[in-house]
Amino acid sequence: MTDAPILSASPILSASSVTHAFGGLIAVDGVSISVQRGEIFGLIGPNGAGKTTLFNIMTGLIAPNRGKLFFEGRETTRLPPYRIAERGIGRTFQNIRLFGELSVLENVMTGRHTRTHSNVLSGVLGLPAARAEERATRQQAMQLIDRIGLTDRAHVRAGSLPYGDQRRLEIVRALALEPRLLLLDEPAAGMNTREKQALSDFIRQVRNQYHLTIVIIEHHMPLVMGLCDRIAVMNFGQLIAIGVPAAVQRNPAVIEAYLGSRKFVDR
Amino acid sequence: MADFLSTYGSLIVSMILAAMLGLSLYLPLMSGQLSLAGAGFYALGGYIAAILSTKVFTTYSGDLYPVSYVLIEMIVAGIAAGALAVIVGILALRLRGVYLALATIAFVEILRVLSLNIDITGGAIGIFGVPQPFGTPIEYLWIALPMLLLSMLFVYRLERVRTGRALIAIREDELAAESIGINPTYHKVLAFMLSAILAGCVGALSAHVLNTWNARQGTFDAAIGHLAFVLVGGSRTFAGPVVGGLALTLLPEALRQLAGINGLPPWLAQFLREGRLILYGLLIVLGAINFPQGLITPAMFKHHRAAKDPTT
Amino acid sequence: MDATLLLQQILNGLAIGSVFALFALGYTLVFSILRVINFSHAAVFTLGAYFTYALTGGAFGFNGLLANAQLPFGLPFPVALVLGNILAGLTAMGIERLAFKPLRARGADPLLALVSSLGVAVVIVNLIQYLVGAELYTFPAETYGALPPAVNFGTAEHPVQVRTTQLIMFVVSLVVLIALTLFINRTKIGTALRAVAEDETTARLLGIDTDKLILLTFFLSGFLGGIAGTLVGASVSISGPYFGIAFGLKGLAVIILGGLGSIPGAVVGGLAIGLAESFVPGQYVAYKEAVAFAFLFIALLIRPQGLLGRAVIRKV
Amino acid sequence: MSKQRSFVVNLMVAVSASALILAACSSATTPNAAVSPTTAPGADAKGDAIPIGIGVAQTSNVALFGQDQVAGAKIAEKWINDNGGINGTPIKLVLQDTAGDENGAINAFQSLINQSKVVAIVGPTLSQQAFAADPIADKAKVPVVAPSNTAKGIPQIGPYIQRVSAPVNAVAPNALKAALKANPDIKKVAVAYAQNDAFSKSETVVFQSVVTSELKLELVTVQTFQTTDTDFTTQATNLLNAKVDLVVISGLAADSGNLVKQLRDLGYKGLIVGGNGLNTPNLFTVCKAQCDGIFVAQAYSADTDNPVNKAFRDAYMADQKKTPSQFAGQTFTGVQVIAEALRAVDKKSKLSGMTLEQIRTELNSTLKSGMKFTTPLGVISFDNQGEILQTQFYVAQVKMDADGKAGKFVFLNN
Repeated sequence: MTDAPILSASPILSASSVTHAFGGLIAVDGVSISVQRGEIFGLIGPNGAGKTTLFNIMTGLIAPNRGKLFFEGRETTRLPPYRIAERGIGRTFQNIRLFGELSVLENVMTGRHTRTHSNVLSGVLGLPAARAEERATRQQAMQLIDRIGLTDRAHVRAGSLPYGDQRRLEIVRALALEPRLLLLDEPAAGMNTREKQALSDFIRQVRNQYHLTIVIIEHHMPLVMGLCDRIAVMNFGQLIAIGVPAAVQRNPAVIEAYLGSRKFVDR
Repeated sequence: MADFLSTYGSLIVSMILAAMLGLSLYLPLMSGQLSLAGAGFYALGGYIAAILSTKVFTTYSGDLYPVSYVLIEMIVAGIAAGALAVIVGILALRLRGVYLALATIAFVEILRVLSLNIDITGGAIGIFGVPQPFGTPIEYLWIALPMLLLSMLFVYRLERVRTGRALIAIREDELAAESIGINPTYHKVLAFMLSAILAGCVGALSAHVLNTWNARQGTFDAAIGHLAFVLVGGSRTFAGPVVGGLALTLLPEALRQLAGINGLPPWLAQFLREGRLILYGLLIVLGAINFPQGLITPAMFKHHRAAKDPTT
Repeated sequence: MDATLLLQQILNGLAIGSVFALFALGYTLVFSILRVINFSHAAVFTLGAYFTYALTGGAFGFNGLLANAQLPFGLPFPVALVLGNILAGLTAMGIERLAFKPLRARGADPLLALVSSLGVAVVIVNLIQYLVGAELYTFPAETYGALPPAVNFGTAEHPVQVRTTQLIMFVVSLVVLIALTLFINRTKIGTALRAVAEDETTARLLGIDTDKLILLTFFLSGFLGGIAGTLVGASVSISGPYFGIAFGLKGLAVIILGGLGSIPGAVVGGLAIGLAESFVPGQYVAYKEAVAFAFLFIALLIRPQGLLGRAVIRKV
Repeated sequence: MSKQRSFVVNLMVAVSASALILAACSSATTPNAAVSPTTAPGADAKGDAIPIGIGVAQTSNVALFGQDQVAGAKIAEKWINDNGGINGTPIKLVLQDTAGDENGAINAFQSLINQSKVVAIVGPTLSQQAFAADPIADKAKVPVVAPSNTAKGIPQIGPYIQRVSAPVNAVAPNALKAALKANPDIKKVAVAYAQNDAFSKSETVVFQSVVTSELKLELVTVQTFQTTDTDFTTQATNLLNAKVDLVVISGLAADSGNLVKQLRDLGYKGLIVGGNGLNTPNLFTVCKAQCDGIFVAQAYSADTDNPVNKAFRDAYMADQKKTPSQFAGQTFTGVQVIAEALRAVDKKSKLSGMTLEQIRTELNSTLKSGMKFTTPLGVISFDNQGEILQTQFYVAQVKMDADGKAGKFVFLNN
């Protein structure tokens, strides 16, 4: 049921022995992962396993205490988040982080920041190049908004959208920067089964259409198992298993981690 | 009418200058940065204009100081303030929230003490005899009004283009903005610099309007006043600081005029005359409480915008 | 000579620094609970001094509505100090009700509290001026009884003179600081106060009446600010309605330097700025005003959360 | 809060704001509705009072002086009207608060000039304000008599500006000479001044040059402070460590008084000379018994022996229960010279027959004509630039009662 992943020899993203501690608490402990170009890669584990911290390290929001990160073969370890985004990594957040006071359209247009170049003066003065760029940006953003069916709400404040729409909008905003790697942090949280299915389809679609690589943190097992090509499992900051879904599901360490923490809730 | 203009010319001009100072504080606030450094750049601009016009541009024909010189002073002041802002901004904009506000206050105080101590700024007396480009105060509107309109237009446009959206994105959620590729430091410094340029230009013009310039112009009090313009007027749309600046400058003078109305009971007239600042303070409190969003909110414009926008 | 000068400067710095600390504590208490800066604190500082002056039986001047007013009795200074500043504390409670609570109730931007409390400060300062004029008021010479004007901590050849009022300032500040620390660390209300400062929502869930605690905080803040004002007023003089304004600004520097919301930070910050100012060499005394702020600016660049503030972890 | 309500409320605010503005405009025209700009106020059939503007700081942190100035002006108004006004027509003071800032001064002056149509203005309180507001009056050809602007350059602002406040270089040196007379052994001198006060800054320059150039004394240290300061331990310690025989202080009453108090507390035994800012009984409430012995150069003495000063002093004492200060005396003088010059103008040609512009111009040229006025400051006149020509200056020494509750300036013969 999954599309064949477009695997290439070199990984698009690799982390080697990445470690990060908050005070005394080791949130990510010597994690090494390679994500292949084109795959949908699941990252699962009980709450507090360090998944989001790993995302934050990958996107530069947190600097790792140890270890290195590479994106498309170039090191990104100490780059600030905006540089990493410029390189082509987009992300969403566990607790939605939209620009609440901006409209839906403006949110997505802002997502195209790295793909546009007009400066403050040419923009304010409305020079022809800046105008053309602004028009193109608007068009491209509207196309993305079309995809999630929010066309008629393009001018609504993003903060006033219902929860599910906000989740989708956040994905679309990340897509607007034309990433080659998209990191989704619990995109299906708070959605019902039907919505989850639709989201799953949507993720697969955009992967195929834009030739994306996607890393997804998700708790909902059926979604993860159905969507992902490979899955990595984290517990207490460490990577305890990695492999195709079926193999991971049978891994005793994984079962132990979920049962032990009693947090394996099928949401 | 002529009578009205000659009485209130200075007031009207100072209201417009205040509106621009409100806008100047609004610019960094667009990116979520509460900076009170504007008062310092305002002071700097004033000193530059006062020094240039009394010591450098001293040869001109005719009674009036050429308007073109004033414009040159404003450009010099804007450039100097902008350059200083980049340096201060890179240092200070790593700070957030109240810490930033207080660090910028520290900057304002340091500038003030400096201006009291160095010779070129004239110490406590300051610089006086700043030449006049116009015969009457109201004529300053020839410069001040276009300047206000241009800066309003600038901010209006800014809010609708790439750079402005990036600023607002930083205000709304800095982390999310960073993770879609917006460089927060660059944009914060940019907004800080634009704010300083505006404040510097306003300072340069103010030195002429006030005829004199001294260390009491750019102070903590002034900075807090500018903040009040923005918060009372509304901090979510550029119209807020403009209205706030106009209204809060007018208010004490309007109260002064109320005292002059014939037929008031003497105690009331006396209260309005000597206690008008009590009322002023009270109105600020009530304004803040009753209009937590400020007098002007984006919602007030949204009706029109939604109705007019063809893409809807 | 050098040793005595050093000792002299340390003593000077500690005396004024302890008042800075006392005053800044009032700011920081409110900040720790509400996360807002109370701009009317400097006005309460002034008000405390005026209240105490009136209670000692001091007469007012010839300007203002209450020209020549004088209470028919005069309390001894220590009693007036306590009573007058209880009044200052009550005023601060009133300010909370007028300028802070309505904003909280509406969930307004915390910055707005800056403006509303600023408005209150304008009202208080101008009300004082309207009622009792802009004159200077000085506590009578016999305020401290028959104490000598200064005490020598050095030798006859190498005097280290400290004014008695400075010592009193230091001692009273110290006593109040210790009392406050005990109150916060050892009493049930103190614990609740810390709980609210830590996390208001949780504290509310635990059944703590945050509203009452906020009032109490304002009372303490006003009381401390008022005491600071009175001590300075008694040491020098109450120089009119704008008496507290310079302190207001410096107090901000103190709390930022110490770390916002940190009680030990306010004390350390106060003493640090007091000492820093007293060590400004004679030829640079013109720049003394800038010392606190230069200090602050540099300190913030090195340690953005202040000396004793907790690092703000960016929540992702 | 619903959007609708906020809109309605905003609208209400907008309406009430415009109401305020309207009120402002209407009041701008009502009081003088009958008087067109070209008709003199005295020209009305009923012989309306002649308006003289008083634009001083009634609020803000300089109100201490402004209040005293208002008191002096009000006594002058009564005194002049009791003595027949302007040949039968009374004068009327119009007060406008300048507050302590430049904008306030400008607004107050505009209001006095255009709205109250005053014939002349006495004010503002601070020199910095004068630099902002005086050019406006000068341009409108309204005479200004500055009661307390002593900084350099004030009369030079324009032909319509004069002052009754003697510039610092005229007053300051006398006190130093008196101190030297009291103790001829003085060798080492220290100077302290309020750095943020225009007057003190000008004055200290004069003091310092007199100390070094004229008196050939050693200037050991210069200390600065702010008028808003209350704690002077640093300065006092520095002054003590400099081991000087004389400390010269330029500042305002509050800060200087505090400095004196702290200096004396810490054991300073030498002489103290105070600048003109110390020339007010307000000083006594600050340093009390420790004020004793300070030399202060004065442009006004309450003991000046002439009937005008006697009338002024008696009225002031009855009103305020203390001896008048220089601020009150100079403001009284400001109003008085305007009134007397008006009388002179009126004698030449009736004021009622002149336009307001003519009255203002005539008044100004009469003031500058060298006409002599016998005032509380002694006999004074103005030079053609508007600078005061004052014949008498005074040096007083502060004499406090033993309990420090009351004190006075005892004038020395020099």
